[in-house]
Amino acid sequence: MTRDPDLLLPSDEPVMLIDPSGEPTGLAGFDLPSSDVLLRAYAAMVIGRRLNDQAYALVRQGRLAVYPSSHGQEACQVTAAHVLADGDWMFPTYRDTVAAVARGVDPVEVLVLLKGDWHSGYDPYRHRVAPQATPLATQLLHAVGVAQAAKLRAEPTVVMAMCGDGATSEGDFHEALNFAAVFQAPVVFFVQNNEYAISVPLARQSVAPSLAHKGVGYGLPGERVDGNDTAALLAVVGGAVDRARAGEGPQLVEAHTYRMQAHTNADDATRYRRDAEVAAWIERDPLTRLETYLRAQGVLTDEQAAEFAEEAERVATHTRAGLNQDVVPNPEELFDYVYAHRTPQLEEQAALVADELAREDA
Amino acid sequence: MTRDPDLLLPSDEPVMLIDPSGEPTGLAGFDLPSSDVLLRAYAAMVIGRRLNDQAYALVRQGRLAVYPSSHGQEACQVTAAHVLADGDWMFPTYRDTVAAVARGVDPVEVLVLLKGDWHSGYDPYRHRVAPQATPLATQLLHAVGVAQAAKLRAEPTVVMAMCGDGATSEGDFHEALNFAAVFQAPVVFFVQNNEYAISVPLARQSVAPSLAHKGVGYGLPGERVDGNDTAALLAVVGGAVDRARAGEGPQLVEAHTYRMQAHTNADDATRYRRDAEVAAWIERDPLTRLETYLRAQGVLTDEQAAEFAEEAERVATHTRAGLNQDVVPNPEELFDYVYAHRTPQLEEQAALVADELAREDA
Amino acid sequence: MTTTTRTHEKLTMAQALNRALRDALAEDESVLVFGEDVGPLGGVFRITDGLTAEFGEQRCFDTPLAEAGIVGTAVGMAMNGMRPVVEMQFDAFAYPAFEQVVSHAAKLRNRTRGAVAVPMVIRVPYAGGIGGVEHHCDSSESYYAHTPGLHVVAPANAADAYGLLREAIASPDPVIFLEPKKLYWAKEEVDLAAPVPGIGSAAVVRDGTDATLIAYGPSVPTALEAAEVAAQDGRSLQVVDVRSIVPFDDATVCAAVRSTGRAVVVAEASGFASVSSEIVARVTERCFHSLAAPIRRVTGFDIPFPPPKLEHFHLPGVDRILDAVDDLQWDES
Amino acid sequence: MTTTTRTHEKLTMAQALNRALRDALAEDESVLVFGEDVGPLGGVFRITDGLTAEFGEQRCFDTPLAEAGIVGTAVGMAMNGMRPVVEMQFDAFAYPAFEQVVSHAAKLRNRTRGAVAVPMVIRVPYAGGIGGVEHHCDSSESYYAHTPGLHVVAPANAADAYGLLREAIASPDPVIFLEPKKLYWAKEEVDLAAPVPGIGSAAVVRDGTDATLIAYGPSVPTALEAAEVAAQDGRSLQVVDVRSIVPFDDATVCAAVRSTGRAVVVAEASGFASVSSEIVARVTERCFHSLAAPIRRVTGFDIPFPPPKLEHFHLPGVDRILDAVDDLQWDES
Ligand SMILES: Cc1ncc(C[n+]2csc(CCOP(=O)(O)OP(=O)(O)O)c2C)c(N)n1
Ligand SMILES: Cc1ncc(C[n+]2csc(CCOP(=O)(O)OP(=O)(O)O)c2C)c(N)n1
Ligand SMILES: [Mg+2]
Ligand SMILES: [Mg+2]
Repeated sequence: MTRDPDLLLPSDEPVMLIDPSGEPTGLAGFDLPSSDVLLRAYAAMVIGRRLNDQAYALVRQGRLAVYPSSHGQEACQVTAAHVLADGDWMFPTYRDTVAAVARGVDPVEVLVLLKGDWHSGYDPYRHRVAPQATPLATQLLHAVGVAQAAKLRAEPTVVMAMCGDGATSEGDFHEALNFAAVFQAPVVFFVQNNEYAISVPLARQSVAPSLAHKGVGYGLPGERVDGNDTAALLAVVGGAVDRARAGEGPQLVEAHTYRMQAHTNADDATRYRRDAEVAAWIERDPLTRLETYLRAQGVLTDEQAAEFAEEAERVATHTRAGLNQDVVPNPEELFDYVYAHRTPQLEEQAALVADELAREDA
Repeated sequence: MTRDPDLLLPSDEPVMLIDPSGEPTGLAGFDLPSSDVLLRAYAAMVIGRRLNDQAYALVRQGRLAVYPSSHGQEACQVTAAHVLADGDWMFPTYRDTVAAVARGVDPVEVLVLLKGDWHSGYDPYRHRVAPQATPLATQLLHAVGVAQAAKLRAEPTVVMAMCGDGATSEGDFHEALNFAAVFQAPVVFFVQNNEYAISVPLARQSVAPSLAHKGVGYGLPGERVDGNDTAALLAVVGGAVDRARAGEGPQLVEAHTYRMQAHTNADDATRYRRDAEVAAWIERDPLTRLETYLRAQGVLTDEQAAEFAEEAERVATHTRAGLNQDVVPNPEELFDYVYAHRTPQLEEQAALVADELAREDA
Repeated sequence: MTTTTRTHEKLTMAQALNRALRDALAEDESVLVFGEDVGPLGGVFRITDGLTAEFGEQRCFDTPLAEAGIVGTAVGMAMNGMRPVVEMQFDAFAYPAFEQVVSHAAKLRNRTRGAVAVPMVIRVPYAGGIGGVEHHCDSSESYYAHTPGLHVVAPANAADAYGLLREAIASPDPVIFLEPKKLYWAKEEVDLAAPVPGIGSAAVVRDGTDATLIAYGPSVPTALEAAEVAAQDGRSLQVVDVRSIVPFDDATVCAAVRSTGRAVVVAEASGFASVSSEIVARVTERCFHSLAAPIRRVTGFDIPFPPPKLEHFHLPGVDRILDAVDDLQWDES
Repeated sequence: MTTTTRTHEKLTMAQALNRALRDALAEDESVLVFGEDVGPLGGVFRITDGLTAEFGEQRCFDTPLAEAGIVGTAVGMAMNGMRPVVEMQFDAFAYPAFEQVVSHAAKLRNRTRGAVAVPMVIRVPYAGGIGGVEHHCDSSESYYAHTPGLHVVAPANAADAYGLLREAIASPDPVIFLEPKKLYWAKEEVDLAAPVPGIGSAAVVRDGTDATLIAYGPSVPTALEAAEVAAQDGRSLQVVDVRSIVPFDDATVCAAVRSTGRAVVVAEASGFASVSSEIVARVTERCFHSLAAPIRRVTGFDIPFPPPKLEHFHLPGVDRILDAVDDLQWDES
């Protein structure tokens, strides 16, 4: 732990290791991740992109109520998962479906929330992925608690606590970073700054030099990274995870990226931003950038690209099939998880529903 | 407004213009306040110290329930008031009795809260002093609202928003600074870092390089100042007020000071800090420091010192007399200020009490 | 529920609310509208649509994303001459502002012995029935109704929405304004020039002689529907729209209940320690000897709001209301 | 209320609570105690006195000053195998944590279809009667009791304080543990080895035949005192200590009320939309035909908690309780 502000402040510009045209920047101080690691990330991003677009389509088909897509943010999504070890934890938001999937959760289970069958569709302990958080920034505190509990038991767990740019304005963001810093809890706060909180642009959210500049105010290092550069993300976020695991405390990483689609399908982004702005970001697409680099390096072949696309298609098909399955909801379950055991009052209420159903059937 | 982090970060050490032995430090970049201004501040500090000690005594005598003393923080208290213009607002906490008094509020009215007659004893509009805040950091948001309302009407109001070191951990602190920065509201956030939040030392509250380092994370300048150096406080806090009034936005000032007494009379500080620590701070007493300087400058004479002491005695006598007055509380009032007009339900409830009282009298 | 026909228009509740905001902004310079996405977007429900364009960024604007921040700055603005109208995006997202609402908006007048008024409106898109995911369908009225210092109102139709919102903005006290989401898009005749229903007044919205249904907000149309069905079965149900939860209109509600001698309270919120408990308690206290049977409640269960596919089991529906009416000990009377 | 005499000790409620924490920390490694000033200081009420010294800084520690932070990290710790017991310094200072309590502690189990349990205890020094300044004497039980997913308990004596706190810490669910401040220093015989009163069970703490007083927490001693005074006037009042607000013990409370046919609910909190409304509503629903008169409430008024010099006008006292009992239509029966 250091209190030297110079070591806590972010670099002047977001860290970029591969530029938008796919060229390595040669930035000093950071190692380019290995080809293996990048290729694995790329494969997951192809799946992620396909999944984003599949889910979006499923809303139109009425199989999902709504979908907050991470189209354009796949480099961040995949990085959040790939830098973690098995015993680590991830705390995703509603937008981080692809991150949860990249960590191993079945997309059909992830999408249960937006399908409307239940509030969360997977067992958080199985892959150590917390339920996707809807109330903004609230999960960051849970992440600190999970990390601190592990630390107290001397387990090597690191926790990836995710949120958006808008969420950094919430009081819980502040309290989470401060608790983590004071406890020296092994948490990485990973902010995907995609320039918008629904309709509100970053400039209305914060006038700080960058969101990463918030770190120093808690005594934890803040760093910023090009959020569409997978290599830089893996290096910076991965480095933060390594340091947290080594007992060097929490870190804040701000990834500069862009929400290519509307907030959700229910949103009309033309009300608050211009097409030209969106178009400019297409140039910075994280998949294209990594693909160009990997092909230039001779690491990615046409055969592999085709394999990845096939695998992505398999995931999409599996997701479609899963979501086309109509689950018959059981109202009895409404009373089963409120407490470990139903209270007498809940027994009465469940009986009322059972009675109504019995009469309907009769 | 700037976003250059170099201009938002505090100086390496707290600004000090007069050192603990009363010598000017000659620090570049700041003007020493004029003798008049310093003398006026000194006079108010003498009153403040007397009032602190008087109030403390009144608790022992059972006239006040409790008193959170600012003994040792009088330089901060007086500065907070003296840098403001008439149309400005002050948002004090429970510990800022002396600041409210230095702004013109009758100490007897201020102490109504701790005497227990009502939750607040003065009209906030009269001196533009908000009721002393008990829930920590919550008042900072009100301060931003007051400032922003004035700004929207193009009034030249500046708002002094006060809190302690502990309060900086609350979510409302974060939200207030961010709203102020985004709105560019004319607020000065003045944190009296007195090293403790009840029993909790600063090191358990924050591991940041300083609390002033929080400013950059919101895009507002943070500065730190020796909180027992009246000259430095007047220069730094006064400068922040001037900049806010000039439309240059909000600022955060952290004053390094010390709570010389227990949190309140109800607290037992020996449980968490050692006498030696307290003793070391006696050397840095803000009154002694300023007195030494003013006497060395030939600005403060024995006669004046005697006058100030007399005036302080008058204030203490007035306070004692006021608090010795037993106010007969009128229970009817319980129902009068809940809303602008009593609801039918409150009418019924008031009638019940009136009936009880009538029967008691009968 | 009769509307006169002078200056009437066909409006959805969403449009009526938008109109109320617009008229208030136009009439009173001190009215400000702010919150999350209420500016250029016009709010996620479009209630503030067009207000920034019409009145400028100074009067209707987006804030940083922080609910305590929104309510807290509104309190400060109200202290300093403004009349803020803020939006909480969905019910459960008002909870981060709870301390500011309960300890400050509600108590500042009392704290200062009447010196400081806090005229402000907190608009809350409210309750369920729209298939929303978790946190988007809470019924939070009981938290606010239990807090002295707040007025709490919930319109059930477009006309009341317009009138009550105008009244709320004009009120010298803080008002929690609950907007039943599922009624946002229902179109109705609205007479914008009609006398505004005072905060504090309930309305008998359907006459009936056998039993009284007491409802508010999203449950009023359900209660009316139930009364319609009951009528076909030859049972005459009166429906009272509470409209103003705080202050509560004891006179109207009790007179209604006394006239029938039987009552069912209908509300979406979980029943335990709720506004519906209060209605049962206070009406029973006042009308005990007029009651032929204990007052029944048809409310949401004491469970977190269910996922979309299950919400219809939870929400008070016509059948459940009619079951409760059947339960009012008709044989014994 | 009989205590057996085996391993009894004379303890204040504060000491009993301290003992419960100590015993839980000693028996279960996963129990953690944290909050504001609970470490070396031992809490402003000294409930955690000596725990850091005995169990070390890892088990009982001070946090930064932020209530949402405290509850939110506790939720995370509970997700990850711990049993946190956190302290909110005073009732009203728990409000900043409201969202974390209501949307997370209360709902995580349900959200995850039972996969994630959140065993944690939120201790709240509670209610008035100690001459505290504003924000230090709120009665906040209704907010929590209305929230599905939380257990809410309030002991009224040292023995129950010990037993209920042990039970709360052992509970697989989050428990709001309300500690009546004014009873902290009352000394009583406590049998630490006595069977623990289960969460969910009320107790008849005084037998009586004419009417039933239903109370909890700080109002129980007041109700007992009222019963004592009434006895001298020849009226026999039964007293029920609700003890567990959620889950509520309908069986015990209703049996008691049926046995007398009359009841008064006593609680410090403002009455409107409160736990006392719920008790009136549910007992009336269940016992309607056993009631000779409507159930009365003696509660705090619908006003912010008063300043110290006025609190005695607000709090339910013996006289007001006896007035309500007198009001139970004795002539007509
Ligand atoms: C406490 C809270 N307030 C409001 C909302 C409504 N809401 C959902 S998403 C959103 C914008 C979030 O923006 P950001 O944090 O940047 O994440 P992004 O959606 O861009 O990924 C808002 C306001 C919420 N979910 N929680
Ligand atoms: C929201 C809230 N939580 C807890 C408290 C209880 N409390 C009163 S003063 C205090 C310590 C405050 O420390 P600091 O902000 O440093 O101010 P100081 O007392 O040192 O002036 C605490 C925890 C409170 N008043 N408000
Ligand atoms: Mg965003
Ligand atoms: Mg302090």
